[in-house]
Amino acid sequence: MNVDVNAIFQIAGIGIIIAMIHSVLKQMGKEDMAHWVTVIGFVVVLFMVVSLLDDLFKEIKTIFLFQ
Amino acid sequence: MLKLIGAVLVVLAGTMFGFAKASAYARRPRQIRQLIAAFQRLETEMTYGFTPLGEALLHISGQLEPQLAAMFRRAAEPLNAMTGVTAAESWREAVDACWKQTALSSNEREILSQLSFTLGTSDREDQAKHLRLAVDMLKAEEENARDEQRRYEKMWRSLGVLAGAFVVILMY
Amino acid sequence: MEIIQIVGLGFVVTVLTLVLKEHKPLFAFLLAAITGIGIFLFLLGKISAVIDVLENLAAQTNVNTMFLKTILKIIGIAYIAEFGAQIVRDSGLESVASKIELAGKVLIMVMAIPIISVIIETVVRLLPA
Amino acid sequence: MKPILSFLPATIRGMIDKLPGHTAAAVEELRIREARSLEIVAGGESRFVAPDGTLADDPRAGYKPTRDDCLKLIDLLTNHSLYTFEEELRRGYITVAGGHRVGLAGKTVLERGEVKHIRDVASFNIRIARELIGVGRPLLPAIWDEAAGNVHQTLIVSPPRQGKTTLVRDLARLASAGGDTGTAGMRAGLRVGIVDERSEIAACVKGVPTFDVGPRTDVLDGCPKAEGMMMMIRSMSPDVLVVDEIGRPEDAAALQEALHAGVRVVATAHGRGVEDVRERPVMRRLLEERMFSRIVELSRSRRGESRCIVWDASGRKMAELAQERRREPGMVPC
Repeated sequence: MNVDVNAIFQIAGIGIIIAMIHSVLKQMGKEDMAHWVTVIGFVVVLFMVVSLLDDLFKEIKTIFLFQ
Repeated sequence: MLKLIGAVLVVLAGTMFGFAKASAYARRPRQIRQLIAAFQRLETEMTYGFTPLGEALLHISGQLEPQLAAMFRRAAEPLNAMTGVTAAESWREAVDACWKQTALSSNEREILSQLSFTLGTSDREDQAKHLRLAVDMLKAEEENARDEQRRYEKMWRSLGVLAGAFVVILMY
Repeated sequence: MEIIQIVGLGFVVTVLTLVLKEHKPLFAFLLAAITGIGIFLFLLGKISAVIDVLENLAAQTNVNTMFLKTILKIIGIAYIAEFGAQIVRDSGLESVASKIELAGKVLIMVMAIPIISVIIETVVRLLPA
Repeated sequence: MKPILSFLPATIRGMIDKLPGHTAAAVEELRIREARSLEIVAGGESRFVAPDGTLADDPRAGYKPTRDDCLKLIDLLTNHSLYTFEEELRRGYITVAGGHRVGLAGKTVLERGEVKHIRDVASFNIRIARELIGVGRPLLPAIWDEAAGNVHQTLIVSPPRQGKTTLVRDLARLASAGGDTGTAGMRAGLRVGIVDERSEIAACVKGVPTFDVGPRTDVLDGCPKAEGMMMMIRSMSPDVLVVDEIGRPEDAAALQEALHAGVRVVATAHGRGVEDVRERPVMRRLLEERMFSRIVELSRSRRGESRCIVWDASGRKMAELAQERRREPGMVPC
């Protein structure tokens, strides 16, 4: 339970910070930079989600399908 | 606990980086302002004081920020020591050497090296004309720099904190 | 009282998602997804206990393990399909969600074929020829 | 030679550095002309300097200074501050530290019909100043006025490059120092005022003479002669005034003033001889009014020995001195 909560808050934090950086950069007229920051943050979060999803599916497989 | 200290350090580092970047934006207009004042004084020294270039540069360096003063001193030294270096060479060399320490951008550097070609090699009127031209160009740059300062100073400050927080979250 | 934890987590995530949705809908989606994954993982731990009990019962009553396996597989497929469909539905892709559900149903059918055939055979044998 | 090396651009300096020692010591003039051979005048003879530092008589063999050389040279000569030499550029020469005079020629820029300055300087004539201590000693008795306890009003006449300035400098030193100079009736030194319009006599750097001009000498550096003489008389009460190259009408008025104030003047003028000087209107008037009680004619023979003939105001020959020119390296401290 603990690990998951951590991951959730981590993703929320990253999301919020990325959003702030994005808005700051956008305000200063550096749209391209803002975009890159978003993309990087998204990739990081996606990586976390995917690895967690992988965990989930493996668990399901072992429990329901006896492998 | 150790993790917490590390996190605080990372955030602090990010914040300081941001503030350093922001202060560079604040320094640039100030240094351009000083350069303008310096050139205006140089013009006075040339047209009214008939001060030789080396001495004039040395005088002026006394009233500038350390980085700019170093540049002026460095340009003045070979001239006063009579090493056989021309004023243009000495000035360019000094600009090249000390430019990194100042907050000036390549535009100002271009103006400074343009000035080097005429520095000390013509009569008073011509010198004054070139110095005034340089001052005018620097004024335009100053306006530019102030605009950038307004825009980017705050940005870098918040960006530094945010980047620090980002790294902490990633590692936590 | 794990339910309280889960409900609390749900509330917190909802608030965070609402905050994020305004600026970065993408991150809001990922946040919801990871929350779902987390809760599901937690539940799996509980379910495995139930399944253990079922297995024991099956072993005691000498039921063919093939049936039990099939049934568990079907349950698994149902859960996964449900989970995926809900996450997709959350982000507003109703059509994809229904396709996932459809796929789940069809796959359950396919899984169930051996059992159905056994039942039909049994029924046919029971009927007077 | 040494002191002017620092004024030369690196290319030319390298060649001059390679000159044989005795030539280098005897160099009087260095003439640098853009795109024409580098000329050197040593011991009265003109030679060309080849790129490898050897001397040649053939003009084609000499090193030809480039435009860049000339620009660097003018930058170095003016201490990187051409704007401080505007007055000098108007007159066509500058005097650099050490009293060396550099004549300039090139494209002049006019303003309302007057020369404003020289723009593209293409010819340089660097005259090396020499300090010959004691060169005036044989001459001093001939111009000494025992009755007044002072020198006579003296005019030294000679063509250029015969050592007028060197001589007048030493005379100033001797008069100022006093003591045992071998001159009858000379007691303590005199107060000497030098009006050094071209900074050649005393070669002042920031107002302080770099040549030895004696302990009781005041120097007014860079000041126009006529005005300077008046200033000196009014402010410094000198016994002797030393000026270089007089000849303008206002100089005459100043000389008159000096005479009335009881100040003796030692002056120099360009000219082949006394007769030559008499041709010039201003000088003729001065001579006719007997402003000068001693006239010294300086000349140099081909062999390099110099001759002094001293006349009095009425044209009587008072003395004739000849001496081997003291140009051995040890005597050339500059």
